[in-house]
Amino acid sequence: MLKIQDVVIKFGGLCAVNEVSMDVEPNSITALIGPNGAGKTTLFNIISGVLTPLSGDILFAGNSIKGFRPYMINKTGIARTYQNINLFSNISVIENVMIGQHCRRDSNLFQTLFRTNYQVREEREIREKAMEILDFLGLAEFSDFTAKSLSYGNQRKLEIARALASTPQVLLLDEPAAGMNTTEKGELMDLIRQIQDTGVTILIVEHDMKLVMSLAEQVHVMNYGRKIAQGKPYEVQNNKDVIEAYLGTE
Amino acid sequence: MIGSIYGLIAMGYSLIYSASGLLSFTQGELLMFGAFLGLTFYKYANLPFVISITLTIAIMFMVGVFIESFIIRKLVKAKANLIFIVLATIALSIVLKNFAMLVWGSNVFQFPQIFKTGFVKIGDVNVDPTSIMAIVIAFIAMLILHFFMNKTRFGTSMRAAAQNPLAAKTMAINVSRTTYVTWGLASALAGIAGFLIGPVYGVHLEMGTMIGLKGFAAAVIGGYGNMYGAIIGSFIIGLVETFTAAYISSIYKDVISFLVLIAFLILKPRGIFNSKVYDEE
Amino acid sequence: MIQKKMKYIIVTVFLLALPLVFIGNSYFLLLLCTGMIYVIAVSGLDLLFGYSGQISLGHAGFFAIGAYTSAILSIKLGIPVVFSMLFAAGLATMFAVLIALPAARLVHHFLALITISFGEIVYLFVSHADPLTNGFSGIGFIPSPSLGFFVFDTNMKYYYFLLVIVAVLLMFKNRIIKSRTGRAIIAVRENIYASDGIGVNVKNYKILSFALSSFYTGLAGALYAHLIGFISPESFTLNQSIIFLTMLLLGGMGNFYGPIIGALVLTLGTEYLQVLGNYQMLVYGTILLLIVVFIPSGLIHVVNLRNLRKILHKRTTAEENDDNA
Amino acid sequence: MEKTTVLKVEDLDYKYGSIHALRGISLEVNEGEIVALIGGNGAGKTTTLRCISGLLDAPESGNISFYGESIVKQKSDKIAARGIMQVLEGRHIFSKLTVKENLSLGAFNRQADYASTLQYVYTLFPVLKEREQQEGGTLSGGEQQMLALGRALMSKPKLLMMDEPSLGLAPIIVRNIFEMITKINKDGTTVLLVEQNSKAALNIADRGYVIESGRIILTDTSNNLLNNEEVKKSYLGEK
Repeated sequence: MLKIQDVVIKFGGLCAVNEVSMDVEPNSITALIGPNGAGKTTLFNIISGVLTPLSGDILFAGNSIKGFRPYMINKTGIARTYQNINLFSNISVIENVMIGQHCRRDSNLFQTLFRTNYQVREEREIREKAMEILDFLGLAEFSDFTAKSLSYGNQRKLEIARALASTPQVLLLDEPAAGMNTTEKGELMDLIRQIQDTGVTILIVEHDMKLVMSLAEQVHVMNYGRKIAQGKPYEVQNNKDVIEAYLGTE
Repeated sequence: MIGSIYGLIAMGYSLIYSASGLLSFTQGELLMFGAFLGLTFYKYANLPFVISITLTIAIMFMVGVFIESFIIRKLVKAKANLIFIVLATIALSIVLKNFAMLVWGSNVFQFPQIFKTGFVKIGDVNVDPTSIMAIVIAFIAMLILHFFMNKTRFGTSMRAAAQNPLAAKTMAINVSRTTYVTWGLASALAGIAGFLIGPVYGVHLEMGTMIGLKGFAAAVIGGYGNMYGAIIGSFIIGLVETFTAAYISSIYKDVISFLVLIAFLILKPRGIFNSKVYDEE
Repeated sequence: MIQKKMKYIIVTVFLLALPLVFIGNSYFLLLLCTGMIYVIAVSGLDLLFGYSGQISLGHAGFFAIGAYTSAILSIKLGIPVVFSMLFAAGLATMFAVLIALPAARLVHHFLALITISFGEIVYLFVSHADPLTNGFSGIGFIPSPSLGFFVFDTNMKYYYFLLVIVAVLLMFKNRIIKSRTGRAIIAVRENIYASDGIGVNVKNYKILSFALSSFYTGLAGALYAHLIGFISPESFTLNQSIIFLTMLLLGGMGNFYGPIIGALVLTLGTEYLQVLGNYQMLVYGTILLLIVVFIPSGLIHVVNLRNLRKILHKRTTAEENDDNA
Repeated sequence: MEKTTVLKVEDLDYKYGSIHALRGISLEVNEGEIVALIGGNGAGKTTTLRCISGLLDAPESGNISFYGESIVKQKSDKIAARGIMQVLEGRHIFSKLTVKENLSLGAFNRQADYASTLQYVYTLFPVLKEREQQEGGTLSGGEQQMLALGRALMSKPKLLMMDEPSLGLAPIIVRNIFEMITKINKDGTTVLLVEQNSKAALNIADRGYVIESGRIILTDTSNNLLNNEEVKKSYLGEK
């Protein structure tokens, strides 16, 4: 589904991501773990087009998406959430999700100015679909609240809702459980599984080991911009390098 | 001559920018204000030159401190959008200009001659001694500022606070104090510039607007937020203008300066040195 | 729904009847017309600053391009005024795109600066390009617009002419805002990274809002030229750009009613403050400063219309959000 | 012997707008101790430290006292001047200033024994002396962390607070930094350490607090925490 090949990126001499490769299988949940500063978010930024790698390639469904701007990447079918929440905070929850559908709709300025039937119908569809997604995530009751008035946990959910609105094939989740308590984390895990059930491939960066180990089918471990291990959760947990670099040594 | 005046203004912009990441549109009007203050002290109160300029500097410093403490800080505290702060400085410049009109009227004032002789001969060229004095004083002001910023403890703490206010706070540095001192200094620089340019070009309400914008252009060309770049940028703008006036037409010297500014903003927005200009970074 | 319709009818009747009260008071009608032209110009600025979050301190430039182009075309080439106006607005739009292409990437204060420079260049151009613009003496005897044989040559007729244009333009503005396009523009204002990440081509929408905005302001400029019949450079200085901004901020930006309130209040208000004479700009400056520091969201939020309406109509929150989007 | 309490945090509540970041944090640091505060990303560790050092607005409720005196509404520069020095997450050195200027700013409010303190810092981190005239930004990550630590020590703090000192550093350098923290502690500085690398932190700490969703959920001696099943599972990655 998503194939990362020997990707390299440098920030002022420092190699933030160094020849990292990984495969993400269709409809799987794949986790990316590693200590802070290991290059996980940087890799996310590369996949989603915020950064362009110096060398290497990123293939999505067999086609290179290297050098695409983020909005193009979104259109090809990859959506993401952000570690430090990036919502449209002064507008309503439902409008956030409506904007999420931007790349899947096509009414233009003239249809808008003259409110053609097409535009009116599209507008209704956008609203209905946004409501459906909010329902799915349990945010329907907040649809008219401003995004910034939501609780932290709900803001994270809204990020997911907005990403889902673009009907992605691959969903990148950057630390979705950060700042959540145990109950909220449990709900989040269920939610991620449900999203997978709709046929979406999920790549997740997360620090919470419990969540990663119980959700992920495949785990990749990064340290120092390099990939140091990959495998099934239990394989990774018993990997010497991983214990040394991340999980902690005796 | 005009280059060194732009230099003083441009340094003011750079100081404020590096300390607060803000653009103050008041520099030009502060220059005008300084010129009027100087005029009042020197011509009407008949104070000696040195005392007049010192008083002007002192008052302008206070004006800068006042602006920071009562307007800018309020907005920053309220987490106002950057653009509102920019707007506030624009509003302030309008208020300053019209306040000056209220006090001094809208006539053009002649600054009395400071030197007895009309001209000094350097080689074959006649040079106005006032201009020479302006350049010398501007130069001295820049040197003092350089020394203050680099060699004194308070100057170092100002640079530190400008670079990384968070870290500076953990160092027992009173960041709000370094910030208002910065605004004070920027305002004082504009005041000196006004005082120096007054005797050469006359003192009037509109004198600051163009100089302010061009000083800003100079700061941009030099790399916004870089004091030394600002000085170089000023001389570039000064030269461009002099040449345009001499070879093309003095009407278009302002147009050309703006075109140079726009060209720089578009083609080389980081200036000769470096600074952040894009929205998406 | 019925109440909503009633409201529209009442407002329409009021607006249609308003000039009848002032028959004979041509000056007041002129003022009202000027106010409406400002409503258009400021609504345009609102599309840019209020909705897409990009500042412009050069809107007097677009206003000038609109005014001069239409005046020159109608006088020198004899093009019918309605067409010269549209052409003028189109030219203003073109300039806006040219500016926005490189400038839309710049951060706020640099954008402020580049738009100031643009405004100043336009001002300097119209002041000095004598063969075309007649320099500081200005252009006079600008013809009134006409439709067929009907000429809008009195302030009363012009008022109705403007009323239709304002209504159409405001309706368009409202439609844009409540559409996919409008939401993308708002997204750009709210969060550039997230917009880009969710499929909004940030640069295109920034340019689009510049274009839309200057179309409004350019058209307002043309309407102004043909209303007053005389234009000279001094109406198009940086001060004019600041007046637009003050109106927008006073009324409240990113809001349907904000520009209307701001433009009308300031036009009528400052006219009655004529006694201030030279100190008019001092008043503007002070107002702007006070708004920015104390009520950055503008009058509209002080006289919170939403709350008022909630009490009057008990409408659902959903509709309110709709109105405020 | 009764230990002196250096820092006492009681029932601290903090909100960033609508986000309730801290919900009643209480903790104590006694003289001479190393205390570790551990927890996942977003749990509230950094917020706690910044509340103590006055970098944030005043908290909703709760009290912070330093040697018995409340410091809860004081400004950051006053708090730093009292002797609470914080090494920020991500180091935050002044990258355009030289190493020496950086260090001298650490001693901004005390000049008396400047020379001897500088000597002490240079003996701890000889590499800083070598790089004295270099700009801070040109140092490597590990050197920057040393500079940040050295800069904090220049003020001879009574309480040193470190936020994620191991962030983005190679294991060998982390070990080095942690050894230095132990040494500084032996030389008489009390330390409050915030870490995600829970194991490394608990290994050098006397006591630890575990924070989750803005609450302290567990506190004990380091040894007990290291052997606690729940902690092992959630934070040490063991089964």
